[in-house]
Amino acid sequence: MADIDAPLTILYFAWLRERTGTSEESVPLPADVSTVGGLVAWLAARSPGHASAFVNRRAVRCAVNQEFAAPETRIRPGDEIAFFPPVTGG
Amino acid sequence: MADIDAPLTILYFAWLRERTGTSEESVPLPADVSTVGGLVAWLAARSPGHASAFVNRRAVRCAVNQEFAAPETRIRPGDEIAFFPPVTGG
Amino acid sequence: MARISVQAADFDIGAEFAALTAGHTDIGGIGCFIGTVRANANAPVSTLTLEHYPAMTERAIAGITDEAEKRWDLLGCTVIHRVGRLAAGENIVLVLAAASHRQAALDATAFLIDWLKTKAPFWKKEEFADGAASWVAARDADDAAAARW
Amino acid sequence: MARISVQAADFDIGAEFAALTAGHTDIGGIGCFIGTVRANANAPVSTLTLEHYPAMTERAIAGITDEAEKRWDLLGCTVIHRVGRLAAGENIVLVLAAASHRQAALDATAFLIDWLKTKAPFWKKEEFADGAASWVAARDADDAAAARW
Repeated sequence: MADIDAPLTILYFAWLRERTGTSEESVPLPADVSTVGGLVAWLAARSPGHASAFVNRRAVRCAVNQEFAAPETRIRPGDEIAFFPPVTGG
Repeated sequence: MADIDAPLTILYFAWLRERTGTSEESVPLPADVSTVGGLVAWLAARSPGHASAFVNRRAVRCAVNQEFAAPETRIRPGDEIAFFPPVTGG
Repeated sequence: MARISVQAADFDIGAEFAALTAGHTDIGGIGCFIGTVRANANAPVSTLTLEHYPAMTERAIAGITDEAEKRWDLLGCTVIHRVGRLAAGENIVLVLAAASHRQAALDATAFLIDWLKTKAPFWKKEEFADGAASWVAARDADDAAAARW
Repeated sequence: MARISVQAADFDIGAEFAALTAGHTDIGGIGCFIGTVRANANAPVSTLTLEHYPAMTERAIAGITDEAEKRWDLLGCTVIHRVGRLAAGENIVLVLAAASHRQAALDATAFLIDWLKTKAPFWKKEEFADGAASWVAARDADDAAAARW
């Protein structure tokens, strides 16, 4: 069980990294946030860059602790949460 | 137009070669033979080995002048006629 | 069993085939796919940059090769994906799948590349000869290809 | 456009890829299939002998590659088929197909090997460790695979 005070590690890739202006930030789990969807709403209010990154939420994918996640996926203190566009490798 | 006296070149591959005991023979076009099917009947009467090679005609494939052919394909003096089992390369 | 590598360096196709098949006499067929950086006649790509999510990439690829090994009787498979800046014509990705029979090898190869395209955390940014740059958009056709399996 | 070779010698996979793609920046994907001599657990094949019809073989293969080039926008393809005696584990056949997009490359590769199996004049004779020998029988599954296209 992670420390309930452990911050979230938020990672951004591709154009989400460019729009937020950061590849990684550490934030405490907000008191009223318990899911990916809730976190996105909270992050989008952090800065104009964040707002721009999350303006079209259907274009954003997420992984929680390196596993693909959905808006309803629950998050816990200490989780690593990554946001990125649909993948385009191969 | 080939010489009407030009013999046929008959080629045998794989187990048709083994059963006939020859890989190649030259025969005049028999007077009453005008198709692959007719030639097969004529060849099958040449020797016990030939009979054995052609005993199951559904297992024999043919090419006339290096193109796949059917029993009804017409043959002419000078043609190269090959008999072989269904192919198994690749 | 799969060999997985995410690397900046190019791969040696002949050496990867040799490594996959070494010591095997039970292999009947090996399928392979290589993806390369394609220039476009209208907007020539001068370079492609492949970004990825290092902590997740190999795990995600292993999930895909595990799935292939569940679906087909594979005698080995290899996935090598490059990252970083790549020029037009350079190799991006190598997929190999070995099996006793060709259909399994070919199907697994197509499956692996289809799923890599839609389920592994890589992103391509194109830079054009005129200095413009853009992130490659995901294609619906790729989602459809991945959903066939 | 296709490179076709019927030869006793082994082929160099890396060199064939390099030759196929040399000078191209319009290729997005290359599909490949390699067939190898497979030993069988119950009746180990000690050697396989590939017989063919020399005057017809390259023409028949060219007919198959022409058909592939009609059906898909290929930027190149290669078929190399070995003949003569081959030991278990040795390469038999190499098929490569290059295209702008992966689906064409993968489909053309599968088409080429399916048609080679049923429309090119090669015959395989297996010799087993116990001295027995037999001509490989054509498989209905191969006819079905070729008829899909």
